[in-house]
Amino acid sequence: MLLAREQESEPFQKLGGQEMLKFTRRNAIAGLAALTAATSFSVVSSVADDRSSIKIGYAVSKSGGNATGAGITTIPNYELWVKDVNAAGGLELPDGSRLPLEVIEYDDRSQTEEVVRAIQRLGAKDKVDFILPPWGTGFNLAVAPLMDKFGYPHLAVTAVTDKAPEFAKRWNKSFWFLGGGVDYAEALSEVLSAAQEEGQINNKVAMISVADGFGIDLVNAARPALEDKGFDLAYDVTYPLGTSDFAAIVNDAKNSGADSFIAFSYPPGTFGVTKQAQVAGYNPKVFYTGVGGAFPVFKKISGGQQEGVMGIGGVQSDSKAIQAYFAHHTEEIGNPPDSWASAVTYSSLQMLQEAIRRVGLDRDAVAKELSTGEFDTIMGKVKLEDNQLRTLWWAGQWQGDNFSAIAPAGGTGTVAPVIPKPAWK
Amino acid sequence: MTRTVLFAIAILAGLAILALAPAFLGEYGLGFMVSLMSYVTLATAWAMFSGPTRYISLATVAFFGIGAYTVAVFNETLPYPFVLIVAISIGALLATFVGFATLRLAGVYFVIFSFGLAELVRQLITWFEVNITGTLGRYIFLPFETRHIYWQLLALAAVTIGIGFWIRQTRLGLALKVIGDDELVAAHSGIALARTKVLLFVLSASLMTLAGAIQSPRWVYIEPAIVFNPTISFLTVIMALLGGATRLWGPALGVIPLMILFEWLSASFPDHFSIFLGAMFILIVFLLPKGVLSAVETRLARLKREANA
Amino acid sequence: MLISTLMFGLVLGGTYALVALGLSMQYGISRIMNLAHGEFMIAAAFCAYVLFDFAGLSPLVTLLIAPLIGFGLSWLIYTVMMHPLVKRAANRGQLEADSILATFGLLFILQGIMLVVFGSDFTSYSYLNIPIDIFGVTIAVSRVVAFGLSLFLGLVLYVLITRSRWGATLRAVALSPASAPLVGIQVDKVARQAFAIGGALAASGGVLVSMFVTFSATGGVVFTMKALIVVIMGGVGNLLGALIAGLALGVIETFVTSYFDPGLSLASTYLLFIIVLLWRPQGLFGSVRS
Amino acid sequence: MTALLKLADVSKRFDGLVAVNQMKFDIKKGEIVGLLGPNGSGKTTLINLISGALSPSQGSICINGKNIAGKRADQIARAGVARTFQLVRILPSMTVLENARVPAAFGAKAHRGSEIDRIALTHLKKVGLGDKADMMPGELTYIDQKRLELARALAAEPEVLLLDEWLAGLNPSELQDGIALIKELQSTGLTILLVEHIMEAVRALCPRCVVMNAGTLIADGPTNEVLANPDVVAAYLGDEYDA
Repeated sequence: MLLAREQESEPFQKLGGQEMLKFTRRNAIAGLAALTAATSFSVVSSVADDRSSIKIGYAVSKSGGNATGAGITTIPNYELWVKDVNAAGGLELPDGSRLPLEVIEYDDRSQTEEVVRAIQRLGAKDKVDFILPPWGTGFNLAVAPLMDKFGYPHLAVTAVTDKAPEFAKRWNKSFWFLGGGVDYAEALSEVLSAAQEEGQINNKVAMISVADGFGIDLVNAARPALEDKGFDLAYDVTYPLGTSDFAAIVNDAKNSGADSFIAFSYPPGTFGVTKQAQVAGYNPKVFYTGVGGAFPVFKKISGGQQEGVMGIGGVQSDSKAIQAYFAHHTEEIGNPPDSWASAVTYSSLQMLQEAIRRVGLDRDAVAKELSTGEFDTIMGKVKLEDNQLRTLWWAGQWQGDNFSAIAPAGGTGTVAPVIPKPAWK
Repeated sequence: MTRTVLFAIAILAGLAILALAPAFLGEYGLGFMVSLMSYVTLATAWAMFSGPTRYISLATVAFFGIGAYTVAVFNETLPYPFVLIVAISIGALLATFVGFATLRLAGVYFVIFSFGLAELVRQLITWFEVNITGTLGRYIFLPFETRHIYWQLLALAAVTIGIGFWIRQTRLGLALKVIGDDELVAAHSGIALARTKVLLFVLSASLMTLAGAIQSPRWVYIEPAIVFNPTISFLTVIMALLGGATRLWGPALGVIPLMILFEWLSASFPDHFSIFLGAMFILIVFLLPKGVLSAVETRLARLKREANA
Repeated sequence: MLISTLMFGLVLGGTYALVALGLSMQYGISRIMNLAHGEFMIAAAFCAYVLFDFAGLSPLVTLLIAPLIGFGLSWLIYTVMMHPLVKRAANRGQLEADSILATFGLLFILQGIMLVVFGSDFTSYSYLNIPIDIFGVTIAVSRVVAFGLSLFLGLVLYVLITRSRWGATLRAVALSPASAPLVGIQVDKVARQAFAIGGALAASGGVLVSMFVTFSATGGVVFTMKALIVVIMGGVGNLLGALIAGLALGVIETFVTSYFDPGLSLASTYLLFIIVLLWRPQGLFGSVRS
Repeated sequence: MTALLKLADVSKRFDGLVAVNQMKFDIKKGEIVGLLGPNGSGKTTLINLISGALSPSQGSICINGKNIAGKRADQIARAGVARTFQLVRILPSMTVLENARVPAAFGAKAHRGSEIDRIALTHLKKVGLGDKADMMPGELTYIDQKRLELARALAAEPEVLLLDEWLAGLNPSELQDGIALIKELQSTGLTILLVEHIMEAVRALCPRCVVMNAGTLIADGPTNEVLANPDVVAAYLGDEYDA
């Protein structure tokens, strides 16, 4: 069995980069697919003639612990996209004809085994045309081997992992949209370092992180990144998922003398820390939060004092397309999207839609197109690098009503950070 | 004698058919069977201890999770069979501790204790990973296809039911039955309560640990929040109780209808799963307090009596 | 440092005590282990949120309404669901098992309904999130209010139960449901009252907690767990015990956070709980029944 | 002849309340002794101490010279002590035969295989339940349930049998049957300690009695003498007045 594993892993160690995208470890099959890709146009259009819809399937956490995350970022965007496509008469195929989307959805109940089975069901029983990914890093990884096996392009949007390059090679039809912890941590340390050079902040940082894969990935990346830039970690603790009281933690952070406060947190922690900081009159010059800081509800939670709060993600707030998307989302779903993964999710769907318009329903061809093509999305022009979205915004800040991107510095659509953050009233 | 032989042949034939399932079931059907076998193992193992002793344990996921997590930690450094052995050892060690707790706790105290234990294990593993190893979230890349996992789980389920059957033939089984009826009488009849309960709990927990270990390669990515999902404990309890926790085949028979029901619910009513699940619980408590098997037997017995009268 | 840690701990502990009072009533006197306790709290929290956000109603006003609804609803649930189980149960063990399973079902139903109605978003709002200085320690007014109210409710109930005639019937039922009828107590009525009061307490706890905690439709189990730990540590049915255990738990968690490692704060809770369970199953302060 | 069961200085305290106070007496092999005393005098507590349901706060309890004080109930059962319960305790989910098989399998001798069934059936026959072996105990009459409990105690093949008000609640004719049954057991050489309120039975069965009051031994001797003892009379009368 061990031997088998070695054999399996060998090809993708030898092959790298672009080469990898064309040839897979199932060389024969891929070769065949490449051959048929050229002729797929006619094949698909003939198929399209006797079909009345395009079947899209997905399994997301509608109940259980992950329901909250999925309910904010993933589900509304799937629903919005399906609505938009069907309102336009359906998904456009290369021959200009349109077919409406038919959706099959399952609740994975926040259990990995269920999400794995749901993908098997979608792929083997329902035989849907495309499968949209589940929510969460762990769940996307759990379904990745199956998506690969069934030959579905896997648009892993809500997965933050530093191993994305490795995974993109391992499963060559998988696409990783949200970067890894290192990206966010390094971008943040750039922002802080720039501010320190300007003399805006001292070299001390107070950092807290939530004890799960996400928090640990980020904090492990942030420690060396910050120390590299000469920062001193005056306070650095990890708190368990489920912590509801941050009085002691914020108090200790306040006493650390750091000008910068970083929380690699999840929404309950983000909200709790913000409220506690306000109560404690804790006014660091930089106040950075993790997931939840970019949620629209954050304005309400901070009592309208979100100005200057930094966080993970961010959008190009002056972009017309983003503004239109926010308005559209608010209108159709009832509340605005979050300013991190929501826009990315919707963009990934736009890419899928466009890829199908260009090459049809052949999944290998779509995967190839996703991998090599350039797409117009609400995030602007997007082209994947090594099956990963790299033109992301890594950090944002509330400026006025928008959570605007501030990193990478000088990147498209980013604004200059405001430091120090205005004090809480 | 011939009946026993026939029975054995029927069991072997059934096993053979199940073992051939990958040949005629598609990927989806096989995935379903993986879950089914996993829950048959969990529910049967759960009932092995909880059926006779009436201790409702919510620690199932503590062992299941330990199994999965052990594989995640060691899958790259140890050969697979050794990983399984390590998993069982850790599971059995923890089970010994829990087993001794049963000597002091009963009723709702044990229920809460077992639930708290699963949470404690999760918190401690998280803390350990964060502070000592600095990696939270581990990967399992074992070259198993669905069918490999299915075969392993089928074997485990068969072994579990086999152990359940064997226990019923032995003094241990008799001892358990007595403990279930009346602990005081059991003690005064010469049955060592502590040893019997701990032994059984360790046995049952080891099987649960193995189930988690075998199933884990399906998930690729493992972190404590994923493998210590309390829903698994709850579902195990409800499945075992539906079928009847005091019968050998009860738990297995409880798993099948519920799995099918859940499958249907999550497909047909993805937004209302919780509500249906809750309603199921209440219905079982009110209508089938002793499980389906027992209800059917009572009904049959009544029909027979009426026919005789 | 010490004084602030102690204050933070006490205030947090006040929340825990508040969460636990209702369950202590329900389990201690009605003998129903209500696993849907946390869902009741979340429902009340949503109630407070909706009224505050859309009608501008202060949660402190909701605090007058929600317990009434909680009382009525729990009354109904006891009558429809629990009473048949109580009547059917041959012994305490069976009632415990049945009530655990039934309220477990209730948990999922309530959670499912809230998911459908409110969705799965994290919900939070700011009310009385203003600082107040006590002994030089800055604390949110909302938390102080919750702390004060849990003390108040806990003590009032304690006095009522230990000093009043009505309280004596409650204790009689808690001590010996079998012999209480012999002295003319309607066990069923008393148990229903206690269950309903527990529901009212859960609702008031939910409203208060909603002012400073981020909650979601699926988050009830966290409250239930904390409540269970406090109830069992304090001694089943012992309201004063629950109050003290709640405060103690808060202080311990905060001390672990400040002086040891925040990563172990929850683990320390469970560890303490398991030790107490094994060492003194009747709770630190004894139960009314022992 | 040495004592089979020897109690020395046995006491049991519950949170300061002394339930059994320095009890001391011997029972010889083959003897049948009545344990008397008013309600609440500590008789059942003493039975619980001997059988291991409770462990004594101090003192020693020896079987054949081996101290069993503080041992677990199952160890004491295997050491040769069997008991019945004041309120009948049968195993409801098992047949009459299975009930009797339990101590045969787990008692002092720990029989194996078919031997278990043989022993169980022998003792069922001895108490007159031979033809009811396949019934469920719930279907038995009260006296038969009592018989079953006795058969279960006997199937352990004990050295000492502790009977806790085994004759209570029987009607006059059942009582005569019961007395005859115990007499028969005694004739096989079994040692019996009998807690009983029915004086008729005590006089008929026990040549010797031990009397307790408020946890303390107040008399030990031939039954007739003991029952005439003024202390014993006072204890019982006091009990009557209280009741």
